Amino acid sequence: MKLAAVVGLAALAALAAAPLVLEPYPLTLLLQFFAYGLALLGLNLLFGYTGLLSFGQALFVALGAYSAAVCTRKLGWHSFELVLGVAVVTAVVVAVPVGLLCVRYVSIFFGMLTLAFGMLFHSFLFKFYTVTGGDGGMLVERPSLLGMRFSEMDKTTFLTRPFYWYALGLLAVGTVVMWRLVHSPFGVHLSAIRENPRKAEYLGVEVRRLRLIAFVIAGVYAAVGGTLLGIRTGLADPELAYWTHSGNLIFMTVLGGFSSFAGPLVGAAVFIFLQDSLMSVTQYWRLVMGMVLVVIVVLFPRGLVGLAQALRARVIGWRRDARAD
Amino acid sequence: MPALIETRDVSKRYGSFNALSGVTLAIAADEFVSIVGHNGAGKTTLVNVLTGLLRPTSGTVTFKGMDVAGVGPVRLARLGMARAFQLVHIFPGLTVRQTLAVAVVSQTGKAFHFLTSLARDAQVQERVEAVARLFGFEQLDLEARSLSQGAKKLLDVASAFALRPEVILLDEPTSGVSTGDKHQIMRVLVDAAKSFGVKAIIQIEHDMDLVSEYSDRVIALHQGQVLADRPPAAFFGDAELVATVVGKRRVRD
Amino acid sequence: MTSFLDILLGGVFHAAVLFLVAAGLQLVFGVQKIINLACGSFYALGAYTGISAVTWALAHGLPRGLFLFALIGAGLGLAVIGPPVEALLRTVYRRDEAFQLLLTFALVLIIEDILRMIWGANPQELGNLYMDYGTVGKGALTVPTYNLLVIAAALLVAIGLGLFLKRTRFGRLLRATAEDRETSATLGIEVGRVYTVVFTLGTVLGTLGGALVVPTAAASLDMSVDLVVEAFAVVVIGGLGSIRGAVVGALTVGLMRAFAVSFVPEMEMLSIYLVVIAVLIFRPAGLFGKAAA
Amino acid sequence: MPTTRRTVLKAMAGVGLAAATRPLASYGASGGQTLKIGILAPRSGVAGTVGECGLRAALWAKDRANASGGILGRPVELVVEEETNPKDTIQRLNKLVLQDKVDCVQGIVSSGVSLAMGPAAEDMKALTLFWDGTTQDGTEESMPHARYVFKSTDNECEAVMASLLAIKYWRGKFATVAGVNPDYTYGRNNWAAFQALLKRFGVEHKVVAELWPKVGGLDLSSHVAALKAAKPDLVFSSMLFADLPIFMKQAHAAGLFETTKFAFPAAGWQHTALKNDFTPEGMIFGHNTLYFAYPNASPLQKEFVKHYWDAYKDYPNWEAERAFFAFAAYKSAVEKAGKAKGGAFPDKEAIIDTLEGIEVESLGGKARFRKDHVADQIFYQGFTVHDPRYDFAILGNVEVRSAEKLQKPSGVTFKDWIANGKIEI
Repeated sequence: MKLAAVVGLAALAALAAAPLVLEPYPLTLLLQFFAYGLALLGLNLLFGYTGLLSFGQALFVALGAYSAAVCTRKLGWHSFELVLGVAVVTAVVVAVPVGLLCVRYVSIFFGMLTLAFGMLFHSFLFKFYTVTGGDGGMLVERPSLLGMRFSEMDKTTFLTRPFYWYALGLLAVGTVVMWRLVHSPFGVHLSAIRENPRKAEYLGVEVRRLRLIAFVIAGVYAAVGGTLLGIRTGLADPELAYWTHSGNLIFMTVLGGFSSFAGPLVGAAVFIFLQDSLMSVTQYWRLVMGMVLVVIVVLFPRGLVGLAQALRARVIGWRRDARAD
Repeated sequence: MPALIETRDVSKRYGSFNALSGVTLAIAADEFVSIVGHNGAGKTTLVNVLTGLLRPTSGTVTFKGMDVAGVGPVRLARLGMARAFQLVHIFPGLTVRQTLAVAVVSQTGKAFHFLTSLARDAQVQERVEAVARLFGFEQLDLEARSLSQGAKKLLDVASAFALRPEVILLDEPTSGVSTGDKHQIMRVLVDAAKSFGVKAIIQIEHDMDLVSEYSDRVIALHQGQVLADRPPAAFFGDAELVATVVGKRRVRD
Repeated sequence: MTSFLDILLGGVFHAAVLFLVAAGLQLVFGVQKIINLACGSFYALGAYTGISAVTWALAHGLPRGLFLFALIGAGLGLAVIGPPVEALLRTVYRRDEAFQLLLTFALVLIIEDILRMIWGANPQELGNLYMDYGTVGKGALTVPTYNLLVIAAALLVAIGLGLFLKRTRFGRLLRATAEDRETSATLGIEVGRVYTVVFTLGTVLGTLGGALVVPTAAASLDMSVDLVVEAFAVVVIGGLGSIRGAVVGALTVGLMRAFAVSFVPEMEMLSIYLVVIAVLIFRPAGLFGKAAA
Repeated sequence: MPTTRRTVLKAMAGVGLAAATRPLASYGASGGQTLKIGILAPRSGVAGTVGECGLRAALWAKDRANASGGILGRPVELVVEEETNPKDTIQRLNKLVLQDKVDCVQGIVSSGVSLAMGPAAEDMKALTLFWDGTTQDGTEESMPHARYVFKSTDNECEAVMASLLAIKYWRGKFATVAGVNPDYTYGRNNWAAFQALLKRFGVEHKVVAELWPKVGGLDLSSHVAALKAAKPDLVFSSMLFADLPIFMKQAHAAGLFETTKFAFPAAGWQHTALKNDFTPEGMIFGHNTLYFAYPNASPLQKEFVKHYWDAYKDYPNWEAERAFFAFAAYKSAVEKAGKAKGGAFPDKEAIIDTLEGIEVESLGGKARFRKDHVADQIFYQGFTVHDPRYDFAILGNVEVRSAEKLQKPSGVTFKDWIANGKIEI
C-alpha cells in the first residue's frame, strides 16, 4: 500500500503542476486522459475485478456527454455540479435495468448483450433526429465550476486551467474511491465472483446483486468521464456510442494491464498519446494501433504494468542474487 | 431436541430415472453423520437437495424449521449451512487470507461495506487468522493456485468452516489425500467443528475406516432409498447390509 | 399483390447476403467458441479482391459471362489468409475470451487500413456486369437472375454446411471437438489441425460471400465495421453456433428490414436491435443455440 | 476511378505506399518563414473518397502558389490531419492551432464535425474556412455571427437547385412524389427543402413514399421494392455515398426507371461510379460547384482537370473546388491585406476583414465570401446524357446558377426565405 500511495501522490503532483509547465496542447490530451481514466476505472471494476467483459461501455460515456448537452444547451443549467448530478442519475437509471438483464450472463453472452445495448443507444441517437439532433449531435456549452463562469477566459485557457484542475480532482477522487472499493469487503466479494462464481455462492456471496452494483458503478464512472469529453469537445454525437469506441476502451484497459489497479490508467495515457502522435505521422495509424494490440494480447497479456512488475521482480531477483554470491 | 435438518418423503426424478425416492431423515445437533452407498445411489443428489441447490420433485426440506427447498446456496450460507465439494473449489487468484475473508465477510454481513478497508478490519482479520491457525496455514498471503493439492482441499473445507455454520456438509473431504493424512484431516475437522460451534457435520464418505471411527451415525443409501440409518457399530455388525452397500471387497484405496 | 412479392424477394435477397456474412462467424464460434469481430473485414476483403480479380480476368480475355468464376476464384483464393490468422489466434486459445475477442478487433483495425492501402479510399464496383445474366419474371415483378444466384448460393452454403457437419466423417469430428475440446483431444482428434481447417473454412465463407455479393452492390471502406453489427444480430437471433439458427436469423433480419422499410420506415434499424435484445432476454441461447449462460 | 484502368499493382504504386512513406505532417517547400495551412479531411470510412479529392486539390493549389513565389513571398506548407468523429477532430484542431501554430485551418466535410468545430475555432480565434459541412439547423444554432469561421454554401443549395429544375421542366408531368434520402441531417434538410419549394410554387403533389436508407448502406433492394410498390412519378434523392451507385443499379435492374423521373441533387460525388449501362438519360444530376466536363469551363478548371487525370487517372468532384476556393480566397485575402500595408505580412484581423466580401477566380468560376462569412459559388446541374467519351453519365444541357439565388440571404431564416423570399425558377 505504501508504494502505491507514494506513486499516486507523485503522479497527482506532477499532473497538477503540468498547466504551469506544459504547452496548452499536451494539456488538452491530458484532459482526454482524465475522462478516459475515469471511464476505465469503472470498466476495470467490471472486467479486471469482477470478470465481466462489457463490450458496450461506450453507451454510458455517450450518456454522460448527452447529459452535459441537454443540461447546458436545452435546459440552460450551466453549473457543472448539476451536470455531474444529472449524468450520474441518468447513468444509474439506465444501468439498473440494462444491468439486470445483462448480469444473468457471463463471458461472451455478457459481451454481446452489452454490445447490442450500445448499438441500440447509438441508433436511437442517430435515428430520433428531432430529439437528439441525429448525426449532427447536440452542442455542449461551457459550464460554471463551483459557480464561477470564468467568462473572461477563452475556451482553451478555461479547458487547460480551471476545468483541467477540476477534472484532475474528479479523477483523483474517482481513483481513491475505486481504490477503497476494490480493497473493501465488497471488493473481495467481487474478486471471488471473478475467480469462481459457484464457490462464491456457497460462501454466501450474492453474485447477481454484486455484479449489478459493479455494473452500475462502472456506468456512473463512464458517464462522469463522458461529461468531461462532452465539455472538452463542445458537442455530444452518436459516434461516442458506436461499438468500436467500446472496443477502444477495452484496448486501453488491456494495453495498461487489467489485472492491476493502475493498469487501465496507464493504458489510457499511453493509448491517447500514442494515437495522437501516430495520427500526425501516418495516415495508416489504425494499422499500427492494430499491430500494437496484437503484440500486447499475444506477448504481454498482463499489459504494460504487468510487464513493468515482471521486470521489477526480475531486477530485485538479480540484486538479491548479486548480494547472495 | 428439534431436528436441525429434516426431509419428509423427498424424491427427485430426472425424466424416468428417480435419483431419490421417499427419503425421510432428521439430523439433530451434535451428530456426525456419514452417508454411504454406491456411486449413483443418490448421495450427491441428496446433498444437493439439502444444500438448496436442487429443488426436490416432491417432499419438503426444512432447515431450522424453515422450508429451504431449492432456495439456493447463497441464502442457506447466510442461514448457517456450509458445503465443501468433492472436486476442489477454490479461488485460484486469491490468497489464503482473501479466500477465508470472503466467508467471514458474508457471515459478518459486511458484503456492502464499500469504503472500509478489509485489511484493517480487525474483526474480519482476527476470525480469518483463527481459522487459518486451526487448519495449519502459516503463510496467509500465498495465492491458492500455488498450494499443494492437499492444501487446496484443506482451504476449500476451511473456507466453509469460516462461515461459522451450524451445519456443514462435506463431500468426501479426504478424497485425493494420502491415507496417512486422512486421519489427521478428520481430527482437524472435528476440532474445528467443536471450536467454531458447528452443531452437525454431514459427510459423504467411501472410506469405511473413517466412517466407523469418526461418525456417530451412518445413513446407507441404495438406489435412491434409505437402506439403513443406524450407529456405526450396528451398521458394521450387519455383514449382509455392508455387502450390499459397499459391495464384496472392502474399499482399500 | 406483386408489391408484396417484390418486398418479400427483396427481404430474401437481403437475408441471403446476411447469411453469407454470418455463416463464417457461426461456424467458427460453434467449434472454437471464438467470436470473430473480423468476419466483416474478411467479407470486405473478399469483395475488394473479387472486383480486382474480375477486372484483371476481363482485361486478360476472360469472356464477360464467366466473371462469376473469377469471383469464386478470388473468394476461394483468400483461404490462404485462414491458417496464418488462426495461428495468431492459437496463441490465446487457453486464455480468457476477452483476448480472443480483442485479437479479432485488432484484425479489424489492421484490415481496414490494408484495404485502403491497396484499393484507396474510393468505393469500388463492377458496374452493371451482373445484369449480363438478365432478369427473371415480367412486368412489375422482374428480378435480376444474379440475385437469385446469390440466394441459391446462400442456400447451397447452408445445406452444404449442414450436410458436411452431419454426414461427413470430418464434420462429425468437428462437432465432437465443438462439444468438448479436452475429451476429443484425448480421443486422438488432432484438435490443432481441426481448428485450422475450421477457421479457414469460416474465413472462406466470408470472403466467398463478399465476392459473390459485390456485383450487386459495391465495396467501400466502412463495410467491415458496419457488417459486424448485422452479422451479430443474425447470429444472436438464430442462436450461437447453430447453422440452422443462422439461416432463421438471417431470414428474420432480412424480412423484418424489408417490411419495415415499406411500412414503418422510421423503425428500420431500430427494430433489429429490439429483436436482438428481446431474444437475448427471453431465449438467451437464441432460437436454436445451446443454452450456455 | 473507373476500375478497368486501375489494377491492384498500380494502386499499390500510386496512392498507397507513396503516401505512407512521405511524412504526412507537412507537404511543403522549405526555406523562408513558411506559411502553415492546416488541412482537416476525412481519409477513411464513408467520406474517405471525398476527403481525398479535396486534399488533392489543396495540394495542387499549394504547389501552384509555391511555384509563383508562395504567398507574399512566403512558401506555403500544408499540415494535414484526419477528420474522423467530432471528439477526435477537435483534438486534431487543437494540435494544428496550439502545437503546429498554423496560420489558417481549412477543411471539414461532415456536418456533425463542423457543428463542433465552429464554436471551438471561434473560441480559439483560429481562422477557419470550411469546405463543406454546415447544415441549416447547425448554422443558426452554433455560429449565429461568426468572426473567425467562414462557412461553405448552405448544404441545401443543391436541393434547392434540383427542386427548381424539377419544377421548371417537369411541372404538370408528375403528381405523386417519393423521397429516398440518407438517414441523417443532410438527407432530412434536403428532403424538407424540396417539399417546401413544391408548396411555394403551388405544385400539386402527393407524397407516396418517404424512405430513409442507412448512410452508406450496401443493400437497397428493399427500398427499391418499396418504391416500386408506391409507383411514384418523381423520386427525389440526396444520396451521395457508395449507396448511390448501388441504388441506381438495383433500381435499374427492377425496371424502376422506365416510368419514374429522378432528381439526384448530390450525384456529383459519385459521378464516375454512375455507369451509363444502369444510369438512364434525362435524370437531374447535381455536380454543384464543379462540373469537370463543363464545355466552356475556365482555363483554370481545364488545367486542374487535366492535372487530376494525369496524376490520379480520375475526374474530380465538387469537393476539389471547395478546397481550391478556400485556399485561393485565403491567398488573395493575405495578398490584398499585405498590399494595403505596404507589403508587410498582415495580421489575422486584417486578413479576415479582407476575406469578408472577397471574390476570387476559383475552379468553378467566380466565387466569393459574403459579409456574413457564407460562401457564394456557382452551381452546375443538368440532365444526364450518355457520351461516348465517358463510360459514366455526364450532363447534357447544363444550368448554371450562382448560390445567391439558391441560398437564404444573411439575416433571414431558411424557412422564411423559402416561404416568401425572392426565388425565380
